[in-house]
Amino acid sequence: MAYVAICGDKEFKVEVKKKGDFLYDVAIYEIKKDKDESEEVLLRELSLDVRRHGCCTYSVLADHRSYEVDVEEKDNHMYEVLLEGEHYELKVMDEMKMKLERLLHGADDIAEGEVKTSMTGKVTRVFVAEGDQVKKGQPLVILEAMKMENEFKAPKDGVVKVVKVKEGDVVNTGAVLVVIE
Amino acid sequence: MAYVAICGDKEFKVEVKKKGDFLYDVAIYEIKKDKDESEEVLLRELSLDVRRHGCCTYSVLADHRSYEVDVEEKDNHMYEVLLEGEHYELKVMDEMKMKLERLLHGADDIAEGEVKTSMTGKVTRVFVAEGDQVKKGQPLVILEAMKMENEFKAPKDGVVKVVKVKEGDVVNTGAVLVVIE
Amino acid sequence: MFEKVLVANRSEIAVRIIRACKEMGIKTVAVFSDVDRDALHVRMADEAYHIGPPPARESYLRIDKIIDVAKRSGAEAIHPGYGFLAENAEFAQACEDAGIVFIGPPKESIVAMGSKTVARQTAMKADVPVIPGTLEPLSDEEIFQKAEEIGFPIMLKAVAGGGGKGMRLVKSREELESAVRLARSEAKGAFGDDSLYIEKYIENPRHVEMQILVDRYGNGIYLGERECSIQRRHQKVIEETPSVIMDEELRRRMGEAALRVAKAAGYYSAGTVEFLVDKDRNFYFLEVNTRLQVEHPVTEMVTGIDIVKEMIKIAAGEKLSYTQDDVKMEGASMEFRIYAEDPFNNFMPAPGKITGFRVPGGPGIRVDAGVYEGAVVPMEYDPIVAKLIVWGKDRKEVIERSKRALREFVVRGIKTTIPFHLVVLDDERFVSGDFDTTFVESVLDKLGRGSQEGLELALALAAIAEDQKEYASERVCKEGGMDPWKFFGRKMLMRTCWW
Amino acid sequence: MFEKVLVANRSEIAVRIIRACKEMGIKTVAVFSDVDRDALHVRMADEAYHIGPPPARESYLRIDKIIDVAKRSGAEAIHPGYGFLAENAEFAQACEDAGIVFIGPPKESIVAMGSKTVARQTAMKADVPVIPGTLEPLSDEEIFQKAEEIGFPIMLKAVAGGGGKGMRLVKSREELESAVRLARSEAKGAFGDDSLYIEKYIENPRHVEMQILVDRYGNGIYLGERECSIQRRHQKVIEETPSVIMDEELRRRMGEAALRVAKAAGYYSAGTVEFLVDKDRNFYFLEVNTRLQVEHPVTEMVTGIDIVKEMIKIAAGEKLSYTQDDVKMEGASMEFRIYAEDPFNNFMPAPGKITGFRVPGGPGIRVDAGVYEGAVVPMEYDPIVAKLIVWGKDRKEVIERSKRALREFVVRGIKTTIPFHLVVLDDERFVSGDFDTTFVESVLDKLGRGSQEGLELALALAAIAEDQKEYASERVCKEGGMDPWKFFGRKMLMRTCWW
Repeated sequence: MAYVAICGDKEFKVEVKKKGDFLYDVAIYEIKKDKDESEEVLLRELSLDVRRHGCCTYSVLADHRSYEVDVEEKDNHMYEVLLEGEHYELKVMDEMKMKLERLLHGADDIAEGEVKTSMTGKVTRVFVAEGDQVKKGQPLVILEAMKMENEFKAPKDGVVKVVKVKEGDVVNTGAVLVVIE
Repeated sequence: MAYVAICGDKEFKVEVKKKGDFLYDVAIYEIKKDKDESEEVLLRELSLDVRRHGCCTYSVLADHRSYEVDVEEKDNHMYEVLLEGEHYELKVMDEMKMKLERLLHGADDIAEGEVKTSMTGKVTRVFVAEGDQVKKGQPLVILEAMKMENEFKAPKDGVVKVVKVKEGDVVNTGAVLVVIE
Repeated sequence: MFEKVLVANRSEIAVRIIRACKEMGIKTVAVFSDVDRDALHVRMADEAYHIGPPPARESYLRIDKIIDVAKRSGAEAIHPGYGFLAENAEFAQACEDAGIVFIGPPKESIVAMGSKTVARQTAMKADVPVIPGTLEPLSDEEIFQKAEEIGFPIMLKAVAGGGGKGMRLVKSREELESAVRLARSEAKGAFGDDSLYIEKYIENPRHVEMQILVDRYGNGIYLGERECSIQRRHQKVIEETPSVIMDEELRRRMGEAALRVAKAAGYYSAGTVEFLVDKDRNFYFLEVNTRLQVEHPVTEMVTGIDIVKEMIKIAAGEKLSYTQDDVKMEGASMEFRIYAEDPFNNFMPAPGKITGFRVPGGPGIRVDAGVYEGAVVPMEYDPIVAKLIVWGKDRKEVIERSKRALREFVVRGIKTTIPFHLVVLDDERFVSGDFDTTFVESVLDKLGRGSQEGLELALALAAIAEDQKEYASERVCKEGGMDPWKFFGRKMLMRTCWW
Repeated sequence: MFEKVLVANRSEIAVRIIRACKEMGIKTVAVFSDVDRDALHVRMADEAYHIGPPPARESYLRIDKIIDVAKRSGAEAIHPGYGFLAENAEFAQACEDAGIVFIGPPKESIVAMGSKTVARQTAMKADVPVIPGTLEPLSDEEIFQKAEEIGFPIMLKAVAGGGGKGMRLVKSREELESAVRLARSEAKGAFGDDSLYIEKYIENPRHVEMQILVDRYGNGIYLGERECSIQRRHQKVIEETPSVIMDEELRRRMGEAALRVAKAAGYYSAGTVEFLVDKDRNFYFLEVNTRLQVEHPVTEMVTGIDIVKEMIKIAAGEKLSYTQDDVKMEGASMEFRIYAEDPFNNFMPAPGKITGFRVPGGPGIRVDAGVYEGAVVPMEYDPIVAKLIVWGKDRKEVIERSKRALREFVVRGIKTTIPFHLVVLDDERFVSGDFDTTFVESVLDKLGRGSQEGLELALALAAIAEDQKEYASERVCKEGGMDPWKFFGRKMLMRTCWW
């Protein structure tokens, strides 16, 4: 099977072939996009002996190199990988599904006016209401977690289209707080 | 529900009432058997707040006393309980089922001539064959595990009825090695 | 000695105190809020009492409830840990009123040292130098005015503060208004008191503190220094002893200065006197922490003295069993605070469920954890989930060992500061000892996302995990059977056969 | 220094050596048999090579395969750990022939000290007293004859032995024939050599050993003693330092005697000289262990010297970086061997899957484990799964801390010796230091099955677990749905709705 993997701003293709009970052949390509062109550059071919311990810990031998890797699916297709103190977050999806998803949702669904929270926390202050005029840098919402308060500010001048939270709400990482147009 | 629990040579009755999501009322009786009489002596009544962590670890509050207890079902109805370095092995069964089981199998199915292994190991020597005359204390089988060898001897004089293992076999704790009549 | 002690705290420090009590044959009583029924300190204590809703001010800061639990459980003494009620004189008074021993300093010392202004006056009287700045709590207007007088950069500090809460570096006039608002709000939330004062910001200082133990009979010893210059947002992240800038002579002078301050304040119990040390190794009194410190273990590692046990013995009226001559510092030690914070995202709080937890072992390793595999880290409290403390025969061995241990340390499910510590340990300046309290900011841009080899392996394994999931899922759809993978990965239960 | 080292061992000692190498910046190569693909040492090493089927003689004892892996992987040196090939001169020779450094003593010393008879002659030449007995390997007939001469009780010992394997106490003539057969068989299995000798059994002796480090240039130091009198079937179970019978003067005399033996044998590397000490504190040379010992950590805890690293440095040709004056013993330490054995069933081997594994933490605790939660302990090798090593400022603190730590230590799925250690720690004679190598036998009958309170709680919880299972199972039968408990408890999958 071929999988598309996204890590940070880079995209990869990973071909996985199961060769035996614990054996996998893997080929990793980086997908380099240049305007409308896209090129697959082979990074590495690996022959892996993979043993899974419990839900999420893998002992891997790659040509006698030994690795202990923790791989957990935190959200659908979103993987967190830990490896000797290193930490990676990856989105991995079957190539076909990824194409389908992109057809349905568009290539990248970044809505510029959405102010999202980068932390899980409790809303302690909301400074704006729908329809308010705001200036770039103006405080919109304060979130609190673990005794730290964080101010979320307007990313640009505009009008508040939606305020999705109220004081006392608990929000998770990635949730939209305010939309500005 | 009422359960019968056997620990060592003692027998208990444990009544379990679920009172809420995490709350149980438990009454423990020791069943004292004297000839054909049997008497239930109340040992303790407990009101427990029980939280299960993972498969087998329980945090228990009993009238503000706090305990961390590991309870694992090692075999059907056979429980291993660990508690601050203490260790218990219990057989626990629904009262009705226990009665049924005893009807089917008899009260205690100890076959005196069965030589059972008290360890998991590999059979390295078998000294007897079916039909052999053996004397009490005569070596029958040697098992090896973890570099220790253990000799299993005849518990009484008799004739070897069955030899259930051969050299090279791996046997688990409790398996019958030889039957002597 | 006490037969039963209530521990008025949670997480790793509550566990630390419970362990000390167990070793002394003392029964322990834990308290917990709604979100802490499953916390490790509850599991480990002999008794545990519920004291209210998650917000600290409705549970762990509720003096009345804690005193009530002490009475009901028959605890003769209360250890407050750090944070929460540890430096609250009102609490010490309430204990006294209830006939319960407060395991800490006398309330008069808490009051005196708790007000940094009084502490500074005390230090000056004890002939110990202090940093230029104002001493009194100030109104907003006074802050604006004084800041102009002293000149930027200045530090805003909470009068009741500690641990970086309510503390803000202000580099220019423009930042001041917003900084004051946030600092007051944080101070209010953390300590119930929004009073602020300001002082001159000394650039590139080193933060060095002296651990002391003083009994009720005036016998005092210092247990050497801790260097706490590796800070982020004025929150310590790595502490070590000995400090690379220290020698026997300076240690003796600072240790004796610390004991002078303690004596002037009528102090007993364990305590810490904080100093800033400038490039010329002049030291300035900063404040006294009238409590057990988060970083006390590094001192325990090099002196072999169990500070928590000594603190309990002092509270029980025992005489100090060590003299200054008994105190020997052997080797070196560092502490790494494992915070539930995301180092790749500006150290945002990262509460949540710990799905994997494997601690390092072997020589020179100590782990003081407040969590376990399966524990949920609530968002209501401090982000500290564990401390890794490492001992080695010298600083070099400590660094090598720490890298090894941090690579062994797996915390899955929440983000932690483990990758950050590894970046610090790889930095030349840290290894050579050439750093100050601004070090962390300068190293943040090195926080990469690992190696090429690691990335490739991560890609391969994530794809294999996805493949195993897909394969299992296919089987379910075909065979209508059970999906063993369904239990792994929270959201998979929602998956349909179509997808 | 080496760039890559092969570790020719498994379990906790392989992990220990890998950790030392990581801290020294040395890459590590692990080897594993069929049943060890999932072992911890394989997970932790930088590289890992399969070397054959489970029986040690087909894998971990296969010199040719191990040398081959060293060559293929480019390892410049091999650390043999303890057991297996650690004291095999043929292996040291094979390393030399292949141009690979053997991390241990010179092969001539292994040969000399490996034969206990030669070792005893060497000790006598070095003016160190030995125990009465025969020296040569004996035939069955000779054993029967000599036993009569010396008089029962006698000890049967394997010439190539160590660690209690092939060792038997024989109290009377009647037991002798069976004991000889079993001892020869065990010796053959463990060492490939069934030679036995006998010696007079000294009653109630204390087993005290001296750790030494000697470099290739004749510089040697002793790191103090270890008391190893807590033994079962001549297998050590608890070791400690310092020994309660020791004083500075006796330590110096035994340490110097140990170094004299080493010098007479042309020894270098880490090594241990074992002595028996009688009631009058006379000491008798027993043997030299020309390897790293299982119990080396207690010495590391009190001296702060990393013996494994020093051993590697000596092998790499470095000069000893310590003099005798640098060696200071601070505090006290004990090691508890956690064996996969059933203490309630005559310490029968208990291999199997470890379903739960939670290690203790906090001050003074070191855990050297060779397993993890989910690991399978195979039945082919030594039963040691982990070692708990505890440090305290004195023996009293060590005992209190050890109890606390052993109660925190949870190993579920297999039986272990943890409950046994707790019984020992509760024994008056152990606490007072009044014990000898016969202590364990005298304490075995105290191995109860816990307290009344514990039993009641166990009954309640097992019944609740059964209740939760029943409840879940009922739901399945009624609703035909999924049973979440099905995944817990191995045999439950076989359960039908009828039952």
